[in-house]
Amino acid sequence: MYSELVMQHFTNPSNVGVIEDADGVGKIGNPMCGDVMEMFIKVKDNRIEDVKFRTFGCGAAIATSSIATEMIKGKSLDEAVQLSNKAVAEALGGLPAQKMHCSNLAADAVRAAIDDYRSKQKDKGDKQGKTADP
Amino acid sequence: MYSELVMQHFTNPSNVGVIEDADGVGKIGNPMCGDVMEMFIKVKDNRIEDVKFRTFGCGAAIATSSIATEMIKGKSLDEAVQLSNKAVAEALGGLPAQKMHCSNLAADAVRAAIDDYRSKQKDKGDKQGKTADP
Amino acid sequence: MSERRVIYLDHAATTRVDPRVVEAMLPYFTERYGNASAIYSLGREARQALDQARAGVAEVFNCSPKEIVFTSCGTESDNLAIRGVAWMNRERGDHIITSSIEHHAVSHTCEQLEKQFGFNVTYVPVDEYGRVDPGDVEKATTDGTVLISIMYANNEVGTIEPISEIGEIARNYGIPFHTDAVQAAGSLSLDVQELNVDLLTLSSHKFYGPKGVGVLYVREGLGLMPVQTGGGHENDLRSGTENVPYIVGLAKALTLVEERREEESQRLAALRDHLTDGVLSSIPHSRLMGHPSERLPNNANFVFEHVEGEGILLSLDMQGIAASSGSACSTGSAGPSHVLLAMGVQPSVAHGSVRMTLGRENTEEDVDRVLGVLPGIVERLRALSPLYAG
Amino acid sequence: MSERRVIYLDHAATTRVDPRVVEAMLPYFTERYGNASAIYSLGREARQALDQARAGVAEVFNCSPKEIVFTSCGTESDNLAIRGVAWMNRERGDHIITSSIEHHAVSHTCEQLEKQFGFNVTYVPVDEYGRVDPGDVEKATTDGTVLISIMYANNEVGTIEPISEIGEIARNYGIPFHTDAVQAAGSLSLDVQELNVDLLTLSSHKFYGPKGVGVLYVREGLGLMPVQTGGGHENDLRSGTENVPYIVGLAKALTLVEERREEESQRLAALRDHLTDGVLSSIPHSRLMGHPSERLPNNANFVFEHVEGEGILLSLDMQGIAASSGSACSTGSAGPSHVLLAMGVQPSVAHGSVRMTLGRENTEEDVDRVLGVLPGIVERLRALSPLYAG
Ligand SMILES: Cc1ncc(COP(=O)(O)O)c(C=O)c1O
Ligand SMILES: Cc1ncc(COP(=O)(O)O)c(C=O)c1O
Repeated sequence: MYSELVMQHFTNPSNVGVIEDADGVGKIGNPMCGDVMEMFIKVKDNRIEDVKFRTFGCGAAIATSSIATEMIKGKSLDEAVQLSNKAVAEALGGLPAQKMHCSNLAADAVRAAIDDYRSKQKDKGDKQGKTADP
Repeated sequence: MYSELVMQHFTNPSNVGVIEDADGVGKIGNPMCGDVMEMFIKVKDNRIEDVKFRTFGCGAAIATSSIATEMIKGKSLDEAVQLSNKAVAEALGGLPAQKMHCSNLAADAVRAAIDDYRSKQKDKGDKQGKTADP
Repeated sequence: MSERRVIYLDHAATTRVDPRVVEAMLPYFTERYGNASAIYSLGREARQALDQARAGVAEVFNCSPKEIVFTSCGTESDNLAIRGVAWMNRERGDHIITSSIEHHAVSHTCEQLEKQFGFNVTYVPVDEYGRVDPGDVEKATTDGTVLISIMYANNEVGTIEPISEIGEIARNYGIPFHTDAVQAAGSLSLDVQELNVDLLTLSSHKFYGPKGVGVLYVREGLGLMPVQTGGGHENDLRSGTENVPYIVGLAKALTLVEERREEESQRLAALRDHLTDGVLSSIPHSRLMGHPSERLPNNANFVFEHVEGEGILLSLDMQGIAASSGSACSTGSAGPSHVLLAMGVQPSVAHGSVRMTLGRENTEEDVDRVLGVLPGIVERLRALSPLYAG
Repeated sequence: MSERRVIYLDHAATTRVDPRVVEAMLPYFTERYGNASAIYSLGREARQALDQARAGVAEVFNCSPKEIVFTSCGTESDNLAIRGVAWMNRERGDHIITSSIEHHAVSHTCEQLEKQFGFNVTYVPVDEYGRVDPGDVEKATTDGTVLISIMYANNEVGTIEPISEIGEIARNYGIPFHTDAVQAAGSLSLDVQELNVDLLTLSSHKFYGPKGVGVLYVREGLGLMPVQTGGGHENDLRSGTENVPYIVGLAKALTLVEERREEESQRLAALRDHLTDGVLSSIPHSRLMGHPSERLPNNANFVFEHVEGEGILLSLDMQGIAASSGSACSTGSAGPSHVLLAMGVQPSVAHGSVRMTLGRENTEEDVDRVLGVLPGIVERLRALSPLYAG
């Protein structure tokens, strides 16, 4: 069913955990449907300096979360925000068809975390009378 | 499917053939349905002195014809006319269910032959001003 | 992965074919391969084998061989029972009663009758243990009810339903009663007279027979419209050249499990209790699903809160342990089990269900190995889970 | 009866399973016995086996694996094709076109749709050789025609139908086209692109695979309503736990016959011609039924006037020769073959039909033995027959 790479990420996921003082947090899914993903990012110079995740979901959900964190770590926000669910699945060597739409949400979580960071920056900027990164 | 006795009668049927100067001839069935039976009898002193048959039909049709001729040979007409299709099937050790009604016509043929004999006698009697056996 | 023997704990999904069953089937592939409808000796041999198999199954069911219809699987038997009775009685009524925890072979067939053929279906509820209340079935009956179908034992949580009582109600109202007994074979009595059923479904691969052959018991006199039409096989109820090897295999397998049914059920129940006690005592926030006592001897179904079942299964598989999460159907739907939801379990909790169903080859050692690895697996996945407060 | 080898001449009824097929199936009973829907390695192994089998069949059909649906037999494939398309399109139309010489799996299914579900069916006639005229099919089309189903080769008389031409007509009118190709496997090309078919039925036991497994090819995009509902297997078109051993066996058997199809067809046609010439020249009042050239290489069907077929079969059986009389179905109906009647044969003559279908193990010696005994058998039965002037 799952590729070897999916199983590796499921068994030994990278970047598991919580960043207590995260600059952005993305949370998507809902437990009724069976998949919940939390993505925490630290941003420095518009780059993702650190990222961690927690996932409730099937093997694919855990593996996509794990590889997505690897794919964005060190990337600029502009690059990271363009990560697509499709690219994540491809990086894993593909996912079973029935897993494609329900458990392949990591890129969405990344985007949510970046959005969260940006809107916080905007809030800060607004408060400080400065604009956040455009 | 068929009992051994059926197969014996099919393989070596008794009393096959035609009696050219038969006293009674019974013919039943029709080739459209797949079973035609001809029964020829010679009668003496109200007994069936000789009997022969010809049958177009399945194994059961041939076997029932054969055993029916054995069962009536030497019997009085009154006895023979009472032969039933059921008794014929029983004498063969039973027949497959789907063969019971379509291929189990020998007793009917016997009755037809006896009827033929009796109506001929009646004709003769009428012509001679005598009654046939009552 | 190490080369040790796999611990197979998914006997409700399917079973290993008994080697004695394989042996019984083998001659019918290459030696006695005749078509059972044929008149020559190869055909008659095949017919005899079918007759014997039919008689063997009838003995276990305590019914007449004429009342046995061989099909291609449990799903087909369920379909034939439900669609066959429904279509036959369209003029008389359009109402069917079933439960909310049936296998999809029953529930999806009822749904098709609703959506495509204008029937009305009542899905009677179950309690928190998955039990149907016979009173609810009685209340649901109407003048137009043409069929009641309630399963004998549930495939996910193992709960046993009060079939004999429901059967009595059905009989009082003159309504045909079908039970899906697929999970009961080998564990519970299949005496159709005691059970008060008119139709009963079995599937061979759940009792150490091959996949792809089933039985439907049809009480004499009950009218069914065939759902697979053709050459008129199986008393005109199920056309298609008879699968002689598998029918022989089904009968052999059924006879074999029936012989050791009571002893084996006791043995499995003891093993199952050992498993349940071990899991519940060593893993926090775990619960047993299904009825505490009225359940199949080989079924244990747990939920582990805050984790998803699939991750547990994958982790168990890596340890050479085969278990399942709810029904082993291939819908690929990600929704939680309709059975657990019907029992009132929260969807988020239902996602964490793991079913372990024991069988003939399982030993206490197997259970101990599961108990050795399962707590660690759940712990690791909980550490990954945003729902777990720790 | 002597102990010599049975001469099996009923390959159209069923075939001996190829020992290589048995070997391919065996591991899936006791070793790789997993449920193909399961996530653990035993389940994945089973899934892989199914995928491979599907790919193998798709290669023979020249189609995509997604278009292959495994079923429990030829009858089920025919039922799914016909009922599935008919139900799916009830709103669009209620007319079906088929021929008057179809197997009962097709004809009785059409009749049920007529009698129980309000469809109208046109049964196009055949000529004296059993051939359908594509022009008749075209004439029968209406705006409400939702399906055309014409068999590829007839099971009784072996006549091959002009499928590709009928398929072209169907395509021009936008009507789905099904063909029952059960008798064609191993003899004719099964390339669904060349054949212009949208649905194609096969049954494994006609080509040295096991009884009880079939295939339906379903062209991508064609809508079907499932006729067996449940867990959603086979792309939701055919629910029921997959019969892994048999599906593996079917694919193996199909690959094996396909490999030797042309050579073997030539060999069988030569044998068949030897048989036909021998019979017609040595037995008076005998005739070959079916098309003289457009027929399956292994089929010979004779009528012997003034005798009934069964007697000939019983007599042949006593000589260790297995043959059949028309269709090997188990209806137990005594009526003469609907195929011969449709070809205009007199009922009384049709009763005398004997079908001999050759196969892989038959040799010229076998044919000579038949030619040695058959004239005597016919003669003896004619002497018993009141219809024979002799
Ligand atoms: C032409 C044809 N169609 C369909 C079938 C039915 O196949 P099965 O016996 O596998 O159901 C047969 C053989 O029985 C056949 O010859
Ligand atoms: C309760 C129940 N009913 C029906 C079925 C269907 O049986 P089959 O897979 O043989 O079609 C199953 C198992 O899959 C089952 O557990």
